[in-house]
Amino acid sequence: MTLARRALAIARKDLLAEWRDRESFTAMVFFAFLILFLYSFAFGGDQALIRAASSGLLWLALIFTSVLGLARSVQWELENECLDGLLLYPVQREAIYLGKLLGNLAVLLLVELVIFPLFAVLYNVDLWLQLPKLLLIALPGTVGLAAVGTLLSCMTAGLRAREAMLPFLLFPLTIPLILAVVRGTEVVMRGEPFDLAVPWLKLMGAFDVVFVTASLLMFEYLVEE
Amino acid sequence: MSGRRVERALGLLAAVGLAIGLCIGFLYAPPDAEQGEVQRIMYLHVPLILVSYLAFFVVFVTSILYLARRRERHDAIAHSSAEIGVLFTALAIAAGSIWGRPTWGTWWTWDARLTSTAILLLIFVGYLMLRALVDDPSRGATVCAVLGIIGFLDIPIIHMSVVWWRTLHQPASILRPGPPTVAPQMQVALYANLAAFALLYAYLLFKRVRLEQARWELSRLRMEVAG
Amino acid sequence: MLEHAPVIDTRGLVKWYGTNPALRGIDLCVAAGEILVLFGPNGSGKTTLLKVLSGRIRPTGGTARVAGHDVGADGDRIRGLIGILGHGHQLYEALSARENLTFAATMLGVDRPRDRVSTALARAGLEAVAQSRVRTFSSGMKRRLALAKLMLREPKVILLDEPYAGLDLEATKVLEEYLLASKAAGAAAVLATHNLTKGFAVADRLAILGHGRLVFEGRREETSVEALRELFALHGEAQETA
Amino acid sequence: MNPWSFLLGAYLLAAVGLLLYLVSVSRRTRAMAEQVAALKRRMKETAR
Repeated sequence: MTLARRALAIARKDLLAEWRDRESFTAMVFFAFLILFLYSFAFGGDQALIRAASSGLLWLALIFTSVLGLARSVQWELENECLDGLLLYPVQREAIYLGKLLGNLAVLLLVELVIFPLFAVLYNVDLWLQLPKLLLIALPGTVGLAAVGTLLSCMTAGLRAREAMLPFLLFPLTIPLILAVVRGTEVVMRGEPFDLAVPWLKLMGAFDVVFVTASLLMFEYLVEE
Repeated sequence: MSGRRVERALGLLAAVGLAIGLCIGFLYAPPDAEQGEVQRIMYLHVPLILVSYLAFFVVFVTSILYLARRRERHDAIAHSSAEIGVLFTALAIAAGSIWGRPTWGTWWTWDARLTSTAILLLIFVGYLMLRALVDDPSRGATVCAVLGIIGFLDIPIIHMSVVWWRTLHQPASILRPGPPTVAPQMQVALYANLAAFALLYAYLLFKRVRLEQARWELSRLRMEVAG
Repeated sequence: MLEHAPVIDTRGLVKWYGTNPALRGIDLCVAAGEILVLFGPNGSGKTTLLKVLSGRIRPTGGTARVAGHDVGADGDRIRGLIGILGHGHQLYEALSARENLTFAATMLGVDRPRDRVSTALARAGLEAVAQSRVRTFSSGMKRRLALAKLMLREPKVILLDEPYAGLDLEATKVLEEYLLASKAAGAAAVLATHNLTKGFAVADRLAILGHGRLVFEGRREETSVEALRELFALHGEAQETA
Repeated sequence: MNPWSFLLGAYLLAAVGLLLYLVSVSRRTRAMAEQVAALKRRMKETAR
C-alpha cells in the first residue's frame, strides 16, 4: 500500500512539473508532428501510399519521439542531485521505478492522444469511430515501451553517449512490441475483424508482464553504486 | 597450470571436431534433393546460430549470478560469452545470407530465422557498446548484467513475434533453409558439426575469460601501487 | 539497545572508485548526542564517507554500522533513520517550495505531513514564498529550503556535507539551532566542511581527513582552531570561505 | 551459378572471421600480460 502511494507521489510530482513547464510534452508533440509532416515529402505527396503504410508510419514517429521524453525524465532527476535525494528516502526501489514508469507512461499516452487526431487530419484517415479500439491496442504497446524505456534510460543516464545509446538499446529490444502494435493498429485502421488483433494483444501482454517484472526485480541493482 | 592444459586440450578437440565435421558435411552427407550442393552451408549456418543461442544463455545465467553474488568471475564469463555470441551470430548471418543468394535469389530476405538472429545481433552489439562506454568496471558489469538478462528474456518474444509477422500475413516461403524431412545422414552431419562448434565455443570462451582475468589482475596491481 | 553504544561505527572502511582510492581504512565512532566535525581539503574523501554512511554507496571493504544496522545490508532501514544535507540541494525547480516539501514528507512517510510542512517552512523563514517555484529562488533560499526538508522529521543520524556553503547568516543560525536541538534529542551528527571556524564552533569532536585516511581525531577541549589550522595546512590547503 | 563458389565463400568467410578473432584475443591477452609483468617488476624495484 505504501509502495503504491509513494509510486503515485513520484509520478504525480513528475506530471506536476511537466504540467508547469510542458518541457517534454511540447517538444515531443512538435517532434512527432514534424515527422508526420515530413512523411508527405518523403512519399512525394502520395496520400494513398501513406495511408497504406499509415500504422507503421504513425508508430515509427511515436517511437522516435518517445526517446525524447524518456531521456528527459531521467535527466531532470540528475539536475541538482535529485536522483540521489530520491534514493535516500526510506522507500523501496520498486516504488521509484514504478513512479518513473507511471510518469513516463502518462506523458507518452498524452502525446499519442494528440498525435492520433493530427495524423488523421493530415492524411485524411477516418479514425474517429475506431478510436476506442485503437486505444485498446495502443495502451499495452505504450506500457511495454515505457517499461523498457524507463529501465534503459536509468542505465544510460550519465553516460558519455547517452543520446545515441538509449535508442540503440531501446529499438532492438522493443521490436516485438513495435511489430505487435503496428499490426494491431493496421487491423483496426483497415476495419478488419478485431479477432485478428487478439494474438498481437496477447503478445504485448506477455511482453509487458515479462519486462515490468524483470525491471522491478533488477532496478535496485541499477541504481546502487 | 591446469587451466592452460584444459584450454589447449579444448583447442585441439575443437580443431579435430571441426575437421571431422567438415569431412562428414562434405563427403558423407548427400547433396539436398531440391537445393543441391549449396545446402551444405546448413552445417555451418545452423550450428553457428544454435551455439550463439547457447552463448547468450550463458550470458543470461552468469549475469544473474553476478547480480546475486558480485563475483568478478561471473562478469568475466558473461562479457566474454557475449562477445563470442556476437561473433557467431554475425558469421551465422553472413553464412545465411550467402546461402540465401542461390536459394532465394537475394542476399537478404526477411525470413523469420534470419530476422530474429539479426535482432539478437543488434541487442548484443548494444551490450558490447554499453560495456565500452562505462568507465567504472563494476558499474559497467552491473549495467551489462541487467541488459544481458533482459536481452535473453526478449529472445522467445522476438522469435514468436517475427514468426507470426511472416506467417499471419503472407504464406510461408516455399524454399526454406532446412528441408522438411531431413535425411538421416544429414542429421548426423548436423549434430557432428553442432558438437564441433560447441567445442570451439568452449575453447574461445576459455581463452577470452583469461584475457578478462588478466585485465582484473592489472587493475588490482594498479590499486596496490596507488594505495 | 545499549545507551552508550556508538550510533555510527566504522571499522577499516575502504572505498575504491574503479582504480582510484577514495577511502583507505577509516575507523570512526560517533555516539548519540555527539557532533563530529570532519575537516579535509577537496578530494580527501569527506563526501564519499558520508555517502557510505548514508547507504548510498557500497563500501569496497570494511564495515560500517549505523544505529546497529550494517549499511551494506540494511539500506532500507538505515535510510529511515538518517537525515542528510548533500552538495546539491536536491529540489525540483519546477515545483513550489510547499510542493517540494509535501513530496518529501510523503516519501519520508511522516505523520501529519501538512502541519510538518508548514512548521518546517516557518522555521526556515520561507512562509512568504511557499507558493513560489524554486526556480525563482536565490541560492541562499534554496539552501534554506533544503534545510527545511531536513527539518521535516527528527532523524537519529544527521549527515551534513558542506552545509555552510551558500548559506546566509540567518540560515546559518537556523541550521545551528536545528543541530543543537537534534543533539539534545540524542541524535548523532557528522558534519563535513572545510570551514574551520564555523566547524569548530559546533563540534564535540573533530577529525581531519587527508587522502582517504583519518590524520587527526580529538575532542574539542584538546585542541584549538590555530592548532587545527596548522594540521590542516599539512594535509592540504585550508580554504576559509565565509 | 556454381554452388561450390557459394559454399567456399561461406566457409572461407567463417574461417577467416574465427581466425581473426582468435588472433585478436591472443594479442590482447599478451599485451595485458606484458603490462602486468612490467607493473610487477616496477613494484619489486620500488620495494627495494
